[in-house]
Amino acid sequence: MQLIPCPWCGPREEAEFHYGGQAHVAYPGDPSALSDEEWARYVFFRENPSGPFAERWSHNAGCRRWFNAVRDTRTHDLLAVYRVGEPMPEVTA
Amino acid sequence: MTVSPLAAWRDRLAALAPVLDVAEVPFRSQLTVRVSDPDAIAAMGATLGVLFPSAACTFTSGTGRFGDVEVLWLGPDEFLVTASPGLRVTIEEVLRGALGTVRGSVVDTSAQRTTVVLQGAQGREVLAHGCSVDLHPAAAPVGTCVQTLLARTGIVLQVTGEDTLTVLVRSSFAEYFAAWLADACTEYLAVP
Amino acid sequence: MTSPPGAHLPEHPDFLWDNPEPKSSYDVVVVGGGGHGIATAYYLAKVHGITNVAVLEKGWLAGGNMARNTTIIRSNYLWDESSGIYEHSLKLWEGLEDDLGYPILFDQRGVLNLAHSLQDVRDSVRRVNANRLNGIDAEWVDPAGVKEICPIVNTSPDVRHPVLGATYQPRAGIAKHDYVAWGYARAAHALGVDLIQNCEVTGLETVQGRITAVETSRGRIAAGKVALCAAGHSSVLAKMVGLRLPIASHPLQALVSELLEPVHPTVVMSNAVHVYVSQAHKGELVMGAGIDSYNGYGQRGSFHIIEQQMAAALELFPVFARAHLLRTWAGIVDVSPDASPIVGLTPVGGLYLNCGWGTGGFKATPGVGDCFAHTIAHDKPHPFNEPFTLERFTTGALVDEHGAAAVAH
Amino acid sequence: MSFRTDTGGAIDRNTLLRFTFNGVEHTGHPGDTLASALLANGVHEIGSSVKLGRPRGVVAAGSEDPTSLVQVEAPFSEPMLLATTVELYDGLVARGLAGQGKLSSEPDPARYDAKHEHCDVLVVGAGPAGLVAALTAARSGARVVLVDEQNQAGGALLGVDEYLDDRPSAEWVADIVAELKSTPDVLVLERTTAFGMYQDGFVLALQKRTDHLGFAAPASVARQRVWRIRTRQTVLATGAHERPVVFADNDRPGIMLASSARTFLHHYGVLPGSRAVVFTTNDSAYCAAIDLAESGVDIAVVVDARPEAPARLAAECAARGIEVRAGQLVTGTEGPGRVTAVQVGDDRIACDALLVSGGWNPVVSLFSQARGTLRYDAELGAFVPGRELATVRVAGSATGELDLTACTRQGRDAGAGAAAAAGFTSGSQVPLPASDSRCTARSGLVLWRVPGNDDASFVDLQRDSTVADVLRATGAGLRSLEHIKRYTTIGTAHDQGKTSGMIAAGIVAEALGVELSEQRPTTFRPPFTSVSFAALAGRDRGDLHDPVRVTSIHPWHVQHGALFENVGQWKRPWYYPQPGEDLHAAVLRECRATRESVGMMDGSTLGKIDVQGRDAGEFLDMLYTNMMSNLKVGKIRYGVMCGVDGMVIDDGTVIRVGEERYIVTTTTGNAAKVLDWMEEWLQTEWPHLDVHCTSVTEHWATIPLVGPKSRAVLAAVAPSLDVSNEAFEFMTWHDTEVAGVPARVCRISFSGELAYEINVTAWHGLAVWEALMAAGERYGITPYGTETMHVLRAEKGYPIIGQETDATVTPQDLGMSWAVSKKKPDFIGKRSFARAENNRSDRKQLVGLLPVDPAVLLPEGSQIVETDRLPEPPVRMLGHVTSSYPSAALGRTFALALVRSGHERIGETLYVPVEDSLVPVTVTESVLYDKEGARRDG
Repeated sequence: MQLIPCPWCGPREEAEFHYGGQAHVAYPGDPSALSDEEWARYVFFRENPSGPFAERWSHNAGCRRWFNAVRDTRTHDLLAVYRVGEPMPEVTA
Repeated sequence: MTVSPLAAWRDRLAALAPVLDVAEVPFRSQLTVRVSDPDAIAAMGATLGVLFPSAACTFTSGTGRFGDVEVLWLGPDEFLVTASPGLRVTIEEVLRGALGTVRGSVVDTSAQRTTVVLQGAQGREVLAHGCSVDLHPAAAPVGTCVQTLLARTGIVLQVTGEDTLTVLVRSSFAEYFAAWLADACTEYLAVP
Repeated sequence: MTSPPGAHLPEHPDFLWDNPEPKSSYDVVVVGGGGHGIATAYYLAKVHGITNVAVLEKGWLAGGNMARNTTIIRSNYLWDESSGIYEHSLKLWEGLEDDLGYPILFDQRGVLNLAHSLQDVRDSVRRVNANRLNGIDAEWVDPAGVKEICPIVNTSPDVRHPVLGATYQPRAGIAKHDYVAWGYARAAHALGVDLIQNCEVTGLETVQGRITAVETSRGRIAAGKVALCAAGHSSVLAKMVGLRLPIASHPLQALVSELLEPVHPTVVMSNAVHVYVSQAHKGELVMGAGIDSYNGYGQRGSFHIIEQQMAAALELFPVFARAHLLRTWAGIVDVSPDASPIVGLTPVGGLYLNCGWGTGGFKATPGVGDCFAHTIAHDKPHPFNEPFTLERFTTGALVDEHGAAAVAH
Repeated sequence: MSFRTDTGGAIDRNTLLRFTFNGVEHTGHPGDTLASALLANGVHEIGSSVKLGRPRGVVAAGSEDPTSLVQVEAPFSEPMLLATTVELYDGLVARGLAGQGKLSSEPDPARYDAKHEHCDVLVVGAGPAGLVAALTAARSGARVVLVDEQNQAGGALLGVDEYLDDRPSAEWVADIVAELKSTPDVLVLERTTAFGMYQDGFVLALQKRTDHLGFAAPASVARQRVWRIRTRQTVLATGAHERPVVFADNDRPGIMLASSARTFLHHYGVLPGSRAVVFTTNDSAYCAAIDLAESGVDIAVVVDARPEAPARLAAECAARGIEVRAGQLVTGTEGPGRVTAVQVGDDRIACDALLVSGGWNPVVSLFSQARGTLRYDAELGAFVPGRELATVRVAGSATGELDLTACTRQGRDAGAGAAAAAGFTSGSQVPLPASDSRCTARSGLVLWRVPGNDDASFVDLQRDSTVADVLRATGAGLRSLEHIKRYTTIGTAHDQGKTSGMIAAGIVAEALGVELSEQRPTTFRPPFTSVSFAALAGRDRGDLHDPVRVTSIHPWHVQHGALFENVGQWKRPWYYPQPGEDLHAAVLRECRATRESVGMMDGSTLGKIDVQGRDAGEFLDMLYTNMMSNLKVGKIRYGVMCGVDGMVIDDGTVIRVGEERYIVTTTTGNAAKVLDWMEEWLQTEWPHLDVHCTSVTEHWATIPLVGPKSRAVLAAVAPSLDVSNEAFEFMTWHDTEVAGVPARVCRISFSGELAYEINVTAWHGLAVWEALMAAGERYGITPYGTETMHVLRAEKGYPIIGQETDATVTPQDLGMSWAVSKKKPDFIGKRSFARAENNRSDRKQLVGLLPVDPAVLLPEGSQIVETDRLPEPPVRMLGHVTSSYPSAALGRTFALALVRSGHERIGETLYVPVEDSLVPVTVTESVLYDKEGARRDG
């Protein structure tokens, strides 16, 4: 079980968190201007790397805040956490 | 006329003494406040006679025109103001006034959660059976306030005294919480 | 003392396969030496006469999900598209032992899918009716019927999530996964397929939109066609040709107990309480847990998932209280947005894709092996995998099997 | 004959314990394990092997033993325990197993629990290295947890009679344990096995708390506890397991690891036999030979596989008249059961015990689970920890170090290092003890097997897997240890290959002609030793399995005989049967009463979310398919929510409380999901929006009051409220007092009838409910449950999310295009409506179905076909029945269904296969009752 450092509450058990998949996938400015392919990309297609992955977590059972994390999907090591709106920090896996 | 979520549990909770003195403190006034503007936070605090907590996972308390009031940190822009029963309408108005036109919200959530006070030297031990947060006095000193899980329910846990813990639990989960607590005390009752 | 039932599994044969050096070129290179990859190679050779085939495996043959699943085989999926390919697979399972000449221990002991809420019951009845009209054996059984089929299930109405009934597929069952994989591997090898282990694909070479070779940890291998059968690693491979896939790789955990005298005659699955369990041939209880929520390639999950699963299992099977957890492990499942696979052609000429099976991969092994081989040989989808295109995510023609596969398998 | 020594051992000789094994009564002492007590009684045959049925005995003294599998029968039946780890108690009943146990059919009465523990330094293993590590860390002021699987600390010291600093090692151990136990914030857990090591310092340990008490175990004390330990630093002092050497017929009872025989002697006062042969590849077994000889065992010979025996130890043997043969091997044994003789070269040597040492395997399981890499140590013939991890240190013989002082030095360094890494400066130094040990295990010969009859040379004694099996596997073309493990099943049994795994790897490497350093060992998987399912389930069973959520009115429902439906975690009244009524009868009555007079239900479980802020309207416009920002204060609107894929995910009402404030309701099952959904969008996509959402689900009790007489009932309890149709219009709300309690009353209807929804704080819910019951008595007010609610809404064609929808249904499919805004530039899901698939004419659409025979009730979940005869499968299906009820209002049965091109098929006859028949049905609009909406205003 991972110990996830909530940017506000500090490290808490994974069971308190909700996973939100890839981070930095912005809702399109004007969906109606997108082709079906482009829209499908937004709806269904996500990065799925083996290695560092910028992803979203919500501290559901705690402060209920969403935040971003870079986690190595091979080791599950959390390399960085950062708040929504902040740029993804440089990390070394 | 009014019934609190754990009214039917009063005797069963009382029977957990001497391990823990457990009692529901019903009908507390509780207001959920969402605000991040420092001036508005200061104004709200001034109105209540209590400084809002500035540190995450803590609560503050103070006494003012509404008597003893506590402000619990629930999130970076979220607080729970708790006070004696009967004040929820007034406090809501006063807080709304203090908030003014600043971005934020005040919601009466008094009946959303009920309050249970656990008193006794073994309180932290008993909760450690279901709570993954470190409750060691060094890690969770008096003044700590965490939202976390206890077994299969969410709770707000306040460390209100050296040997006193206050748990706020959603009303619909209150009976589960009480049942869990009573069960957790079984062994402590049997083996003093 | 006599030896207990299940003590004797059939011996593996004295010879399985060679370990050849890769040739410089093959007609078809199958990337991924799991069950799907090996089965695909076997059907390419056997059905289509394409024998100049290599299966490249970065680790040891069939050591990924094939070695890690809970071996449940069934075809009682909701939608026509799914029941088509899974039922095709089940029919192949029924003849597979003879086909491969290998004792795969396919045991049609039936599968119960329990319903615990009124909506579960509606959904289950709906699926049973759809199955029957699709020619799949399926029954709705009431709690008494559940008890009759599997006496150790707690069907008391007083439990937290009482059993309100179940769907039952008698032809479903379990098989022995290593035996299946090795049966396919031995047969493929005998037909001339090269099984190449410790050979990791590091690049896919294309010329003018057509695949020409694979780069590997053991050098470049030219290929007329390349078929990806890499389950959880599909995204990483597809990215080598700039192809993005709508799949996420998640840990999926499973566990076994020690060997126990037979108590559990069938397979029981419960989506609502996140349990599926059978008792394998040697007597061990085999259980699967829910999928861990996060992406992960680490072949390990979080232990609280297993603790929750145990609590649920004991509610259903009180007699398991003093069984012991002997071993836990995790696989990497490739989950698609509609819990259905992606099998077919890609925008790259000569490159074929088979992924997104999530928790359904093992039971699909013969079916998808056959259909994928057909797709590769004819450069055209087999009718059974035609609905499972990558394009469906653009058109919206999803095959949403979450109801059938959300947790379970 | 007794094999108990006259003195020694950590047993209480003054107390006799009676126990029964395989039907025979024996005695033992407190401090015994079942294994030591059996050996003391001369019982070596414990069970038999799983495949071949060969007798199996005791090979090792601890949890690594591969063979002594027993079923405990009393006090409670438990399968597959090792006799070496079952502590003896009075009245124990057990039997030997043939590799397979039996589950009790009786419910397990024991309690189990779990506890979270946090520490700076966790030390696993209370042997010499672990004790020093723990004490060093404790003296630094760190929070320390020390776990050890045995019932007392000491580890390997328990199995020897050595002196540390010129006093018995037990005293040295006791002093350290005493200091640890008296140090604040130090927790010493005996009988506690760390069985799993996970991410971020998460270690799971199983404590056996009352097993050793047998019948005296108090029922109120959890029998076993799972400790969920979160530590910053870990010291693994997990020790080493002795490994055997494989030779022909090496599986007989009486063949035991040399160090285990020594443990049985020193810890339990038990001799392994009368006359023993010792077979070793290293020095350590000499001490077993000497100690046993001094305790009266006739040591027939020490067979040392090395070309030369160690001079000093050989001399010590000679002094005791023990023959030592160097450069020789044990090549076979004789039976029939327990060993009676061994073959050494050409000599047959009679004996009743054969003590074997093939060297030592560091216990690296937890280190490997923590993702530590392993390295092959050729001198030791074993995999040892490679590079240290940032938070995991290894000390003592778990590193491959076998000298005691060196092990304790490692312990001290590891303890200090771990404490320092956790931020603590070291306290006073723990002195390292000097040992008088004569035997070290270094300078051994690595020997996996003695050539001989491969078919009877057992590598895995529990799986009956032999050298021949290994060679057959390599001959079959297998190269990977993982394949060979699966081919031979070596290492897959109860012991998970603790003593056999390394040997199997060695034999494979020899067979393939490769270096072991090139082989990857098979993965060590949790748990280290087996853990009962019940221990893992802990207290999350029975009433505590899954929280039951109840409303404030729940006690009333219970009192009035409601049957309940589980909806998520909620218990909702399903229906309120009166004597003699079944579901249908009760629901027909509840429906009729409601449509004809007045009914009410507990709607408190509906999700309620307070949405506030300047941009609340804009926000809700994005979440709902229809427009919410133009809703007037005081008004209510029904809304539908879709996912980005355009499929319906929830619905409910939106009421506008103020210019900047709305309250939205969700379905019961989706309350948390919808709030999460809102927060996700607000926080991650639109943080600029001035909106805050707060759950008020449980703050409010909600009571729909439904039926033509609802107005009269409401008027009676809300005297200050003008309930006239003009003053209180449909889809508006008013704040008032109901039964003297502040209330918000909404005029909404999910039944087509005149209806009000009364909201009061949950504290008042029960009182207001009772007041409504009283006020409605003259109208025969009838409480109804979810089933009646479902029927009433179905008669009006209103869908239930999750029943009419299944994540493939759009608002248009539900006939709700009216609720999909054409004006709004965007809302979540809108773009998906433009996809090809959404615009097919043959989408499945919600319609009503009327069975041609009005008495026929279609089973929910039935499929729908086009023809009155079924063709061969696969049959084309047009859709399915989502809801189906007998209707009091319609005087017949009816159903709702999703049907391909359903809206175009109205009036058509379709067929529903039910059992073996095809039931003809007429497709209708989904609204079947009061199509004109005449009843809405009462």
